[in-house]
Amino acid sequence: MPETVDFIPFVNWPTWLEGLIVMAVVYFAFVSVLAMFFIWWERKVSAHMQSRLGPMRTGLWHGWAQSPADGLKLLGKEDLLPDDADKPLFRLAAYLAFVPAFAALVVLPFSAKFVFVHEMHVSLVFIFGVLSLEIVGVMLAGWASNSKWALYGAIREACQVVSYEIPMGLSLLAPALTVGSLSLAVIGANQGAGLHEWLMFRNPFLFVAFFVFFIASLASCKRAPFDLPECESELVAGFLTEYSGMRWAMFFFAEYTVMYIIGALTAILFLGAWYDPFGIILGMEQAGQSWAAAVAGAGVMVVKGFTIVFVQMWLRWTLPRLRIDQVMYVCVKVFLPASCITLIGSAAWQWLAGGLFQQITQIVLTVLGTAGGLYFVALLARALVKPGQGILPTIITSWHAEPAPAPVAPAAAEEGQANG
Amino acid sequence: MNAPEIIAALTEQFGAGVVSSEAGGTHPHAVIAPEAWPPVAVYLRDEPGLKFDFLRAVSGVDYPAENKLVSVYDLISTVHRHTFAVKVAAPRENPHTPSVSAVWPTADWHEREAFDLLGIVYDGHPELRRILLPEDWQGHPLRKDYAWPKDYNGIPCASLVNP
Amino acid sequence: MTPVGLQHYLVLAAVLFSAGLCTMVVKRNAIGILIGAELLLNAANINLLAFSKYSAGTLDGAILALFVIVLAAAEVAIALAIFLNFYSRFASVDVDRGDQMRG
Amino acid sequence: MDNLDTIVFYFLAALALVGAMGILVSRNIVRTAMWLLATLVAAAGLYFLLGAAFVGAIQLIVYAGGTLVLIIFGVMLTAKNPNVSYTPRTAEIVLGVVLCVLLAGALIFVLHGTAWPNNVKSVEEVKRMSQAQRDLVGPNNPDATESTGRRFLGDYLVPFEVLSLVLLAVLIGAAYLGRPKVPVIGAPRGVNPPPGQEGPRK
Amino acid sequence: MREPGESITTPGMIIPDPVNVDALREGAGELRTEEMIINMGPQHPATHGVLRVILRTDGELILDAIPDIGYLHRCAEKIGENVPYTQFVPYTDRMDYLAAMNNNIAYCLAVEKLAGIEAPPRAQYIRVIVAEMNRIASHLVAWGTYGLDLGAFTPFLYAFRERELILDLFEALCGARLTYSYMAIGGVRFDATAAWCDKVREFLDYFEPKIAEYNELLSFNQIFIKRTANVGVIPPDRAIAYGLSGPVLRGSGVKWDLRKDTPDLVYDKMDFDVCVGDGRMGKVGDCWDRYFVRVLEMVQSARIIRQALAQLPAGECRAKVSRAFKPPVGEVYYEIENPRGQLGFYIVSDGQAVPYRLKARGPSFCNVSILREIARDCLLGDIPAIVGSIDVVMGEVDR
Repeated sequence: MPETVDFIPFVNWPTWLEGLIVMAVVYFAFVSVLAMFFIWWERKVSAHMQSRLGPMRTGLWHGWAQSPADGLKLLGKEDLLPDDADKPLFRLAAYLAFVPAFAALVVLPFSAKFVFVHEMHVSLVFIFGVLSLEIVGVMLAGWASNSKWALYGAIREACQVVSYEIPMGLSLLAPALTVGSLSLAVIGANQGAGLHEWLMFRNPFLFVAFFVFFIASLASCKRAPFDLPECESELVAGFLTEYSGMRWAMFFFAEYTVMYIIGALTAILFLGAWYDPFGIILGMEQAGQSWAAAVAGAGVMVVKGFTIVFVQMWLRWTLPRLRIDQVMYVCVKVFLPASCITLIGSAAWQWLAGGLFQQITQIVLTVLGTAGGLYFVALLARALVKPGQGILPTIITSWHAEPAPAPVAPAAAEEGQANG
Repeated sequence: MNAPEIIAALTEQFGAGVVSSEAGGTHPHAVIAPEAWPPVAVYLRDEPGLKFDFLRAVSGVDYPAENKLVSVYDLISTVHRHTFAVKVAAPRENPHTPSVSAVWPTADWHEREAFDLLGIVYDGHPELRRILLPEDWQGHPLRKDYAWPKDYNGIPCASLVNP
Repeated sequence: MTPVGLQHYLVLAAVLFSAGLCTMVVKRNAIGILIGAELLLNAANINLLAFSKYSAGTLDGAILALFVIVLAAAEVAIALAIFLNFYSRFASVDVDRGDQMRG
Repeated sequence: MDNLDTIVFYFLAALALVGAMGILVSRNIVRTAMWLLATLVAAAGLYFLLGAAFVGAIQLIVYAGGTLVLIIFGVMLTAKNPNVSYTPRTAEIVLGVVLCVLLAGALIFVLHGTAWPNNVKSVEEVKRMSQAQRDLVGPNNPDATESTGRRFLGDYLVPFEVLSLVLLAVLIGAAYLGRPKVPVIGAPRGVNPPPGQEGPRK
Repeated sequence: MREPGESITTPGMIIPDPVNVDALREGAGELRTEEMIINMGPQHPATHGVLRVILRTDGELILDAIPDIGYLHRCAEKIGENVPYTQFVPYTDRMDYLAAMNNNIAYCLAVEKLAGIEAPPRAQYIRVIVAEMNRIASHLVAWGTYGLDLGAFTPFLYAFRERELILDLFEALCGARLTYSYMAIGGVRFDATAAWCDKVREFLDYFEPKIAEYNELLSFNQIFIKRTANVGVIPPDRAIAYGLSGPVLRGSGVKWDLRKDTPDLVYDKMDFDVCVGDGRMGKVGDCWDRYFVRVLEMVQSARIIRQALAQLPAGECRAKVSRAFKPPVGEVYYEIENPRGQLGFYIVSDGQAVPYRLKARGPSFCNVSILREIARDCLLGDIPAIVGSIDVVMGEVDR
C-alpha cells in the first residue's frame, strides 16, 4: 500500500464543515464544467464525423459557449409536470439519477494523491454499487411519467440492467484479482513501470476482460449500440419523454458524468491509471517529487479518460442500435460466459504462469495492443487529413457563377410560358 | 393475348355475364353484370391463358346522366404482360357491388377508398369503413352532386367554390 | 451529543424490526409484505454489524450479514415468481384473494 | 472528528426510520418501493459507519441495485389493475400497530437491561497480531476485506458452498415458475412449451 | 393508464376482435401480462410523414398493427375535375414529393396517350435523364432515413449531402428544388443545355464511388444486418396479391420493372438490369433485401443517365400543343415506374378542357396495406425497420 498523504486532511481544516463545503464546491464546479464540455465536444465530434460543422456561432472560437447557453435556456424553460403523473416520484427520479453519478466521483482517484477518500479499501465495489443506484432512478422516471413510451423505456432499462450488470461486475473483478486489492489507489499504483505493466497486457484473459468490460460499460451508460432506453426512433424519447427543462438536463448531466466515470474506471483498471507508458511519472514519484508526479498523473488520467469517452462518441455516431432481445442475448449468452472465463483464467494465470513465460506473453500482448491502437489512430488521422474528394465544392460554387441557361427557341417559349 | 381475344374468352365462358365490351380505343374493357363479377374475377385470375394476378387499381366513376356508379378494375398479368380492364355498374341511389377483396387482397383498401369517396357499398368486404376521410364525415366528395359542407365539427369550410 | 454506542444501533434496529413486522401484518398487497420482510432482514443486519463492532469485535457479524443479503435476493426472486403466477390467476396480488386457492 | 460520526449516524438513522414509516403508511405500492430504497441506502451508510465497508458496498450492489430492481419489476407487472383496492380494514390496522408497538417496547426494555461484553481490540493490538489472529478481528482491522475473503474460504466454507446450491435451486425454480406458457416468437429451443401444450394463442 | 379493452380510437372505428381482457382472465392459466394499445400516432419519429399505426402489444411482442391513413388527404382528384389538363401538373408534384419529376412524367404521358400526342425524341431522353436523377435523389432519402430509423445518425447526413447536388442541378434546369412542374403535355418546358449535361456527368463521377462507401458504412454493418435480415418477410405471391410495386415488390424476388416494358420512354434503348432481392442476408423478401434493392437501383440509374446523356439527340424539346387543349372523348389508364413503385393515372375525358374523372393510383397506398400482415408477431423494435423498408411517402398514399 503506497504511503499516500491526505490530499485534503480533515484534521487541520478550520472545521470539518468548511472542508465539506470546499469539497462540494470544487466537485460541483469540476463536474458541471466536465459535463458541459462533453456535451459541446460530442456535438463537435459528431458534426465533423458527419461532414458538417456543429455549433459555430455562440462563443467566438467554434461555438464553445454553446453548452452554457443551452444550460441557461434549459433553466429558463418550464419544467413540465404531466398532471396524471406521480408528481413527487416524477421529481424524485431526476435526483435519483443525478446523485449516484456524483457519489461515485468521491472515491474516483485522479492520481495517486488526488482523491477525496483515499483510505476506502473497497472503492471499486463502492463505485459499482453506487452506479447501480442510478438504474432505480431511470426506472422510476419511466414509471412515474405514466406514459406508454416512458413505461417501455423503463422496462427496457430494467432488461438491459439485468443483462449487463453481471458480466460488467465479473470483468471488473479480473484486474482487482490480479493486483490483489479492491482499492482503486492500489490497483493504479501497480501499473506504473511502463506499457507492459498495464493490466490490460498482463495476461490474455485480462486482454479479453478489457473488451468485455468496455462494451458492457457502454450498456451501463446507455450509449452507442445499447441506447435503447431513450431511443428516438422507436420510443419517441424513452423514459425521458415527459421530461423537459432543467429536470431533463439533470438526466443528461448524470449521463455524461457517468460516461467520464466509466472512462476513468476503464483507464484505472486496464490502461495504466495515472502512469504514462514510459514510467516517467513512476520515476518522479520514487525520486520524491510526489506533488509534481501527482499533477502529471492527474493530467495523464484525464487524457486517458477523455480518449475513452471519445471512442464512446465515435461508436455512437457510426453504429445503429441493437434490438432489446439482441442486447440481452449479447450480454447474457456471450459476455457472461466470457467474463466468467476471464475471471477464472486470470486467477489460474496468477497461480500457474512462471516468470519468464509471463514476461513473454506480456510483451506479445503489448505489441498486439499497441499495433491495434495505432491502426485506429491512423484511420482517424487519414480521415482528418483527407476530408473527402475535392470535387464537391467545384460543383456547387462554380455552378452559381455561370449565367442562367439560354432561353429555349422563341416559338415554343412563350407558348410554354402561356399555359405551362 | 390482346383485348378482343380476352373479351371472346369471357363471353364464351360467361355469356350473359358480359353486358357489353369495347376492344379498341385507349382503354379496352368489358362491362360485367354485378352478380357475375366474383366468378369472373376468379376466372380472370386463375385461367392459365389470362393469369391476371396483379390488380393495378379500382377507380370509382360517377355517371349521374346514366344514373350509374361504375367501379373500374384495371388488371395486368405479371406472367403474360398483357393488360385488361373490367367495369361493374351499380345504381346511384343504392349502389351495391360484390367485393373482390377475397380474390385480390389489394382490392381491400381500394374498395374502401371508393366507398369513402363515392359511396359504393361493396358486399362481402371484411371491414368496409372510411379510409381517407374522418369517420364521421357526411357525404361522398367525388360525387358530381356533392354539396360542400358549411363546417365540420365547428371548423368553418368556407372556400371560393363554397363562400 | 453523547458518542454513538451499541445501544443506539440496537434501538434503531428494534424500531426497524417492529416497523417491518407491522408492515407485513397490515399490508394486503403481496409486494408490500415482501418489502416488510426486507425491512426485517435489514434490521437484523444492522444488529449483526453493531454487535461485531462494539461487542464481539470479530468479523463473523460481517460475514453473516453478507449471507443474509445474498439470501434475501434469492428469496425476493422466488417470491416474485410466485406473485406473478398468483397475479395471472387472480388479476391482482391482493393477499386476501388467496383463500380461493385449492388445497 | 468524532462528532461528525454522530451527526452522520443520526442523519442515517433518521432516514432509515422515516423510510420505515413511509413503507408502513404509504398507499401507492411504488412509493413503498421508493421508501424501501431510502431505508436500504440508509442501512448501507450505517454499515460504512460500523466499519464494514465491504458489506456496505455489497448491500448497495445486491440489495439496492438488484433486489430493488426485482421488486420494481414485480410492481410494474402487477400494478395494472386499477379496480382492485388494497386498503386494509381498520381492525387489522389497529391490531397490527398495537402488536408492534408492544414488541418494540419489549425489545428496547430488554436491550437497556443487559450489559453487553466488550472485547474490542485497540488498533495497536491488532497491528501486533499475526495474520491468522488478525483474520478473526473485525473492527480496527485495516484489511478487513481480505480477512472476510479468507474466512469465507476458511471457517465458513460449508455455508458458502451450501449458499451457492441454494442460489442454483432458486435460479432454476424462479425460471420454471416464470416460464412463458404462451409460445414466444423466435424463442430458442427449450423456452417455448412443447408444440402439444401451447397456451391459448391470442 | 387507460383501462384495458376500452377503445381509444375515434368513435365508430372498430378494432377487429377487440380483446375482452376479462373474458380471457377466467380461463387464464398461464403467466400473461396486460395487453396495451399504443398509438404510433401521426406525429412519430419512425413513421415517415403522418402515418398512424395502432399497435396492440403484449410487452414487446406486437399482436396487431393497424395502419390508419388519411391525415394528408387533400382530395387532389376532386380538384382534378375542376382544373384544366395543363394546370393539373403542379398537383402531381405534391403527390410523391420526393420524386416530383417522375409524377409529372406519369401524368403527362397519360394525357399524351389519351390525346395521341407524341413527345419529340429529345424530350423523351431529357425525361429519362431527369426521372433517373430524381430516382437517385429519392433512394438517397430512403437510404438516409432508414439508417436513422435504426439508430445510425451519420448516413442521413451523407445522403443529404449528395442529394443537395442533384437538387442544385434541378434548380439550374427548371428553377425549383422539390416541386418542379418541369413537364408539360407534349414535352419539357426548358431545354437541357450542354453545360448542364457536363455538370450531370461531373456529378455522376463524384457519386458512383460513394455507393461503395455507403455499403461499407451501413449495408454490411453487422448490427444493421442483425436488425433487418429475416424481419418483415414478404413472400412473392403475397407481394403480387397485395399489389405491391417498386423496390418493395422486387425485394421479394419478383422480376417486375415497368421500365423494361414502357414503349413510350426510351428505356428500351438503354442497357440496364432489374435489381431483385436474392435473400443474401436472410430469407428472400426481408427488410434487408428491400433496402439493398434500392442501393443497387441507384447504381443502375447512374448507368442509365450516362447512356441517355451519350445518346441525347438534338432538336425540339416540346411538341406543338394548342393553348386551349381539349383531348378527344375517351379514357386511359397509364402507369410508369416511380422510385416507390407504379404510379398510375386513370383519366376519363368527355371532350371538354377539364377531365371528367381523374384517379391517381399511388404505389405507397398499396405498399402500406401489407403492413398489417407482416408486422404481426414481430417486436416493437422491428416496426421502424419494417415501415422504413417499405419507404412510405404519405403524399401519394392520401393524395
